[in-house]
Amino acid sequence: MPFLDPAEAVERFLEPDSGLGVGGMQLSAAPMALVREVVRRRIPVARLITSPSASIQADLLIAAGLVREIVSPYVGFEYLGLAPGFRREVEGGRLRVLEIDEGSLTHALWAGSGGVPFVPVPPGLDLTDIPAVDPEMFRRVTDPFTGQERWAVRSLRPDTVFIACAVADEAANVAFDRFPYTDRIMALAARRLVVQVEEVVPAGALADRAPGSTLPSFLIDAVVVAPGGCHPTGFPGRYEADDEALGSYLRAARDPETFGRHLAEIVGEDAGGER
Amino acid sequence: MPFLDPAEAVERFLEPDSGLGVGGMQLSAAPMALVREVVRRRIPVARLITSPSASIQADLLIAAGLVREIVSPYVGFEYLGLAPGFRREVEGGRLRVLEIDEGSLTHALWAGSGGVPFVPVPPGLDLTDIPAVDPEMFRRVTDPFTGQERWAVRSLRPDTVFIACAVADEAANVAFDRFPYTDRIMALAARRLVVQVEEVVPAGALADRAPGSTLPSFLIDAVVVAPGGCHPTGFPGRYEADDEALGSYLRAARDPETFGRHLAEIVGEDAGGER
Amino acid sequence: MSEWSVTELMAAVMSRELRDGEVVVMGAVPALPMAACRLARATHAPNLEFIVGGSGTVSPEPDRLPLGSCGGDLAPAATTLPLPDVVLLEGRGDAFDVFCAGGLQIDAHGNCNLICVGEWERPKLRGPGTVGLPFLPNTKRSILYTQSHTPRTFVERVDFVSGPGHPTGADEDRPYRKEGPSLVVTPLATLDFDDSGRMRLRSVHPGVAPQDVYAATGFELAPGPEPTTTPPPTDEELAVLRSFDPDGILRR
Amino acid sequence: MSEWSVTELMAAVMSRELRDGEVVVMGAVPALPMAACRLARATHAPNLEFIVGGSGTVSPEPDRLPLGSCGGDLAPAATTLPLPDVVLLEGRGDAFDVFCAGGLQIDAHGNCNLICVGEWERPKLRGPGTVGLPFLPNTKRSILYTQSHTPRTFVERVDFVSGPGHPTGADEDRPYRKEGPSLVVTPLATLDFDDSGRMRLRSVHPGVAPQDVYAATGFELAPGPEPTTTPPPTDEELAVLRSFDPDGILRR
Repeated sequence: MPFLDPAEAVERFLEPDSGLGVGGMQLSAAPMALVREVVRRRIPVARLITSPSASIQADLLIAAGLVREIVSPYVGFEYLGLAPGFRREVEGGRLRVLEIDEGSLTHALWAGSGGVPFVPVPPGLDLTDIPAVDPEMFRRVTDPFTGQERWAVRSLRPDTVFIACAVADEAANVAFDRFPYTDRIMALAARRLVVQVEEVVPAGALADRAPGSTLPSFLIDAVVVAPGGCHPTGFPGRYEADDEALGSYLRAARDPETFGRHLAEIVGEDAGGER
Repeated sequence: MPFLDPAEAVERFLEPDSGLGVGGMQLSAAPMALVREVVRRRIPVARLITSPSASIQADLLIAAGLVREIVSPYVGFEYLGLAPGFRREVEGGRLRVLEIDEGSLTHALWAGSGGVPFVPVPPGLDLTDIPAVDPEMFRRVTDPFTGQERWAVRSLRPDTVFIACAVADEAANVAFDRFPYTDRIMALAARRLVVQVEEVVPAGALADRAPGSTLPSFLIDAVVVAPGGCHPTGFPGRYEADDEALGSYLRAARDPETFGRHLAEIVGEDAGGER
Repeated sequence: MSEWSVTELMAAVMSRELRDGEVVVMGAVPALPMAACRLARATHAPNLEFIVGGSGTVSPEPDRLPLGSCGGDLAPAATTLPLPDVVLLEGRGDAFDVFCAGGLQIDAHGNCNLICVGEWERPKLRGPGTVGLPFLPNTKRSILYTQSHTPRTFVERVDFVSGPGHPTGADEDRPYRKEGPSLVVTPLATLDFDDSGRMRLRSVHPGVAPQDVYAATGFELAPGPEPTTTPPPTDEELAVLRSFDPDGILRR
Repeated sequence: MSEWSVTELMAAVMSRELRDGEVVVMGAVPALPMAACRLARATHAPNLEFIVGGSGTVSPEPDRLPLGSCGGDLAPAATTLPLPDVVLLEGRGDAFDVFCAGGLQIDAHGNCNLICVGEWERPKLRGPGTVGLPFLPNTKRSILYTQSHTPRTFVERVDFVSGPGHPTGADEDRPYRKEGPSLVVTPLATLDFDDSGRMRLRSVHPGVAPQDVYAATGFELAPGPEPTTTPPPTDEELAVLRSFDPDGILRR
């Protein structure tokens, strides 16, 4: 029975103080129905791993004080501005950042999905200050073919991954619609995978989808049906980001006090709406 | 003008004595219109790189005496038997084999497409005799995170890659139909890429295809329109492998003399049919 | 009881070895393992899933068994994985449960060889190559099968290890191993492995004597319990197998 | 000549810098570089292609400029690359020609910083993170742009290098570098780099004096040829820009 409520899915598949990967890029496809459930239950996350560009799915967990360290190339709100929770916690010295770039993160997830322990990074990163400040993720390795030293990134396998997909069929296979972002490779690297979907289609309805735009049910621990569940981010082809709601969040999250009230509203959002 | 005849494409984009990657898995989607052109012109190949399971697209070039060394996890004819040219040339000591497995080959192409110089291989290969006989592709590397030694595979970037796709649009973007095999990642690793297609569709007709099932024109040096051009292998969803024609090849290729006559027939096959 | 072919019996034996909920991977010439998986799904393992070789199709159920592993006759399937993803998951090590494989040679410890007979540098017989066999230890266990039970196929030690079996004493420093090969299925018998990882006879197929198996095996099988007779396919099993094998691929 | 906004001028300037047949990549908040690419395609570079951030869409031409880089308003496009493939090709180094990027800080040698102002361990301002900027040297060249030309943005040396610029003397052992940043476009001016890789003033926008630029720049610009006045967008350029910007995103 892989179809579960958000509450059941989060309770069964997210261990307190474990590693959590969250999908969604910029202001699209954030698995908010699941993230809000984590906040509701106040489950502490030892390490939050994001896509190359996270927004509210990371900032909300951080602002709620649930995240001990983060591996992320970007937490922000794109055209709406910086991430208030992330800023406040990092500037206050309360959140450890494992600095990483888009390429190294993507390759680290690729490696985690394939039993590959590390990947030597391509040129470019070596010219930045990033690897030097992150010995957890980056170490020097000697290329055995050339003898040259270069940086390598450690592989990542999140204990649990939450992503949002467009549809599940009745057999709990899921499909992406337009943009798989890095959510699909993060899903392949997951030890436990929970997928939030917009709708359910009959068994067999995904047979014509291209390989690479689906994930088979045997890789998935739970499917959560949550139409509109990426709100206030958008789901490409279905609904756009709700800039007004995001703006309310940004204003509220600047201040811990207003944030407390806002949080209560936010986590109440799915109370009756989903499933 | 990326739409070219097979002859023009091969002449312009395959240098004599360079590295050639050929797509197609088992008895499907071998880019035979292009491969036959190489045989017709007797262009020597310094290194042939195949998909994880090649058949006649590799054996024909080998039997014709055009290949100096090969990087391939499999050359055979699946349910039709072993590869006669490959067997004869390897058993005769005339073809150097860079022994590799499916996983390492796929990862080596992934690495080549990403500027990643090598990849530590996942568990399993270390328990075989393969890496020890292939110091060109495999070396020992020290994992900088654990200090453990393990095998690494060198990245691969073929000088030229030939693959077969289903369709090209008029702007020379191409799309796979059902199975991308490893052809898509081999294409990303190519320095020069020639794609053989079954048909051409109007510009914009690929816009609904899933990301990962297409390749944009800017990665492609030439598109060759060759309906049926994978014969005698099949093209999934369009035509099946021609077991009779493959059987004729297998019988003829056992003997250099009968092979010479057969070769003349084979390379004549496209003479009038394609563009 | 109906007439059956030895390949149908092999399919039934392999099917019975599979458990509900498992995920099975297979390579080239998939008709036999695919028949076993479909039979298992139709009987005791409805939630078993299987991935067919280079196609990456997940549990396809075409009208007839395919000869090849990469052709269009494997579509449609409920989902399909791109081959590079199958490769990743094979390396990940906890995605797949059972690997169905074979070899030009299979040895006393279940090592497989698809590379060469004789010296690698100048082989007497060059095989096709190893494809995915190095990933054998990354599934929980593997089922080996071959249509050729002869002393040339079953050797004390393969000439080249291209698919790892059970570790032997000399290999105890090998860094990684799960359960290893659990069963070997041939036209004569089923075999398994003792605690030291050496192959032994488990059952002989109807009409085959243990001596026939010993004579066809190029090494001394480990002692074990008295071999039984392999239960032949039941009428139900045959009916299922033939429902998707109208061409009689399993009866050739 | 029509009225134009400074962002429209910036789009025209960036467009003129692009060449036919080039492939351009861009990141978050893509309206400006996307407008530049579409303008270039409509005028002098019909075969230019561009990839929009995390969406991976190739040269999408929606009815209106998007605010975001990952939304559904970027579809349809003739083709779309999965983001992991964009990342691979950025690493490959010969797939893309131009990277359009910016930063919280940009320094005298074109280094960019999206990580932090102040010490990394305890920053005065924590930025969002570097995303793809480490790949800047892997395209043939880059075009830097910012809406903020102030001494806080334009600093002698960034507090943290998250996107590499031109090497300085001390960095000469850096192992890899292509052309580096070729142009910097701001609301006040266009700037480029001298042979030592130090930024200098190329042109001031209409109504801006060179002294305004010097005062807004937190380091001494290298000497160079007499700065010209940036040619404003032509009527044709404005007509093209407004054809896909009915919402006036570039005029805000």
